[in-house]
Amino acid sequence: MRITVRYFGQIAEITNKEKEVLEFSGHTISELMESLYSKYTLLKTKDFQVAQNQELVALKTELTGQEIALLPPFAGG
Amino acid sequence: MRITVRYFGQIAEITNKEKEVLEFSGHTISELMESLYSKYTLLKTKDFQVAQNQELVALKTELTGQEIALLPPFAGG
Amino acid sequence: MKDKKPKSVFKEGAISSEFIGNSIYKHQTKTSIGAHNIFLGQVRADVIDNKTVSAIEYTAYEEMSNAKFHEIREAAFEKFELTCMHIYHSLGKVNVGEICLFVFVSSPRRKVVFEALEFIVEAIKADVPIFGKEIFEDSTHQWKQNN
Amino acid sequence: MKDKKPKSVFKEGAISSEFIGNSIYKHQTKTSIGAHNIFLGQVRADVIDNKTVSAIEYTAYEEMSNAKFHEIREAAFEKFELTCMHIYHSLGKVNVGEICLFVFVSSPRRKVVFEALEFIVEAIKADVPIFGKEIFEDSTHQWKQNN
Repeated sequence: MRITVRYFGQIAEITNKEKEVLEFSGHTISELMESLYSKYTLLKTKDFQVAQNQELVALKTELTGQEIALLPPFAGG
Repeated sequence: MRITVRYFGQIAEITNKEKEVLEFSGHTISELMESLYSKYTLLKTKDFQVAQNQELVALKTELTGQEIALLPPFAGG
Repeated sequence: MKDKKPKSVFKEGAISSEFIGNSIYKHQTKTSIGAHNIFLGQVRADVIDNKTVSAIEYTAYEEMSNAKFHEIREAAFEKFELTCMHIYHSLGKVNVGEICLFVFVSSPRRKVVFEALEFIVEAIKADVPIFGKEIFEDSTHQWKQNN
Repeated sequence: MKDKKPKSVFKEGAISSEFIGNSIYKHQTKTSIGAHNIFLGQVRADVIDNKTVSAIEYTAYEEMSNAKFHEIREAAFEKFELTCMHIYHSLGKVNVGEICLFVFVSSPRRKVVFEALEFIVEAIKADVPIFGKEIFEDSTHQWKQNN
């Protein structure tokens, strides 16, 4: 499956990019995260939530989305 | 006792003045009101509070003040 | 930073949007502030018995009002951690759509401004001897009453 | 009178006091309004480990943020009897003392604007994916986090 992964704020500082397109064969958000943790080891030290197609999802959620985003703590206002 | 009585809003419409100085021998706010009711009969039909020296007082309060004000319902804002 | 001294609350006529904008601008030098909350009272074109309000003419027992505004300020500074607070109320004629009350509170953090603003506005409505004559388009009038 | 359609919430850079004043001015033709309530978020010169914040640089997951702002608007119109509602948030650099968030609600009566404004501001803080990089005077930075 082709997935666009987007990084924001301090997460983008760690990945050193704001976006990438991955070819991924896993089935859950959790599996995708494991793959990203091994690619970006510092990611494990950071607090973030995951959105799939612009909705926050739990780690056990099935991976269906074209767009996954790693969202650090919100700071609006 | 020399008392300044002040009228506001719809009360001033009834008394047709905003202020008057009265020579008064009674001892309570209530007695003063009776005197004003007989002078301005329509006053009885209106809702108002009484302030003595800029503080709201009850009718039974002793008359001590130089300035009595008849205050119709507040409408600030 | 706290400007607690009493000031003139009453302004003749409506409070302009420029005045409000300028008041906001003046707070940009106060860099400990994180949150402002502003209440504006605007004169409504209420329809009563088929007659439409065109303006409210405000009068006040000014000496007592200023004393009450001062008490409200002191109580609000006592209860809430505010950096500053400003209150302006119109006297005289304010047309429909124009602003007659401007209350402005500022604090380092947001929670406090919500509570403080509501406290102040409710106290003004309840405790300050201001009177409002609602003038209809046909020049008749009735007296406004807060609820 | 209700303007419920989604609009652009994000503005590049700080929100000026003139813009806010002008927005207030535009509401003076809406004569069913009796009460406005405005929240302004201002960038604080916080001191952290002896370093002073000089600006916040805002970024956002814009597509998701706009969807969330829309949900918040719909929920607020559903819950509260509002005549109108406007939300503006900065993107990019906002210096200390400048305004980064402007929320403006209006209603015929006052009680509803207090509740509605707090509801909207808390929802923005909690639910909208906006990120803030606090830049210190020495050009180092840290990431802001809402509480």
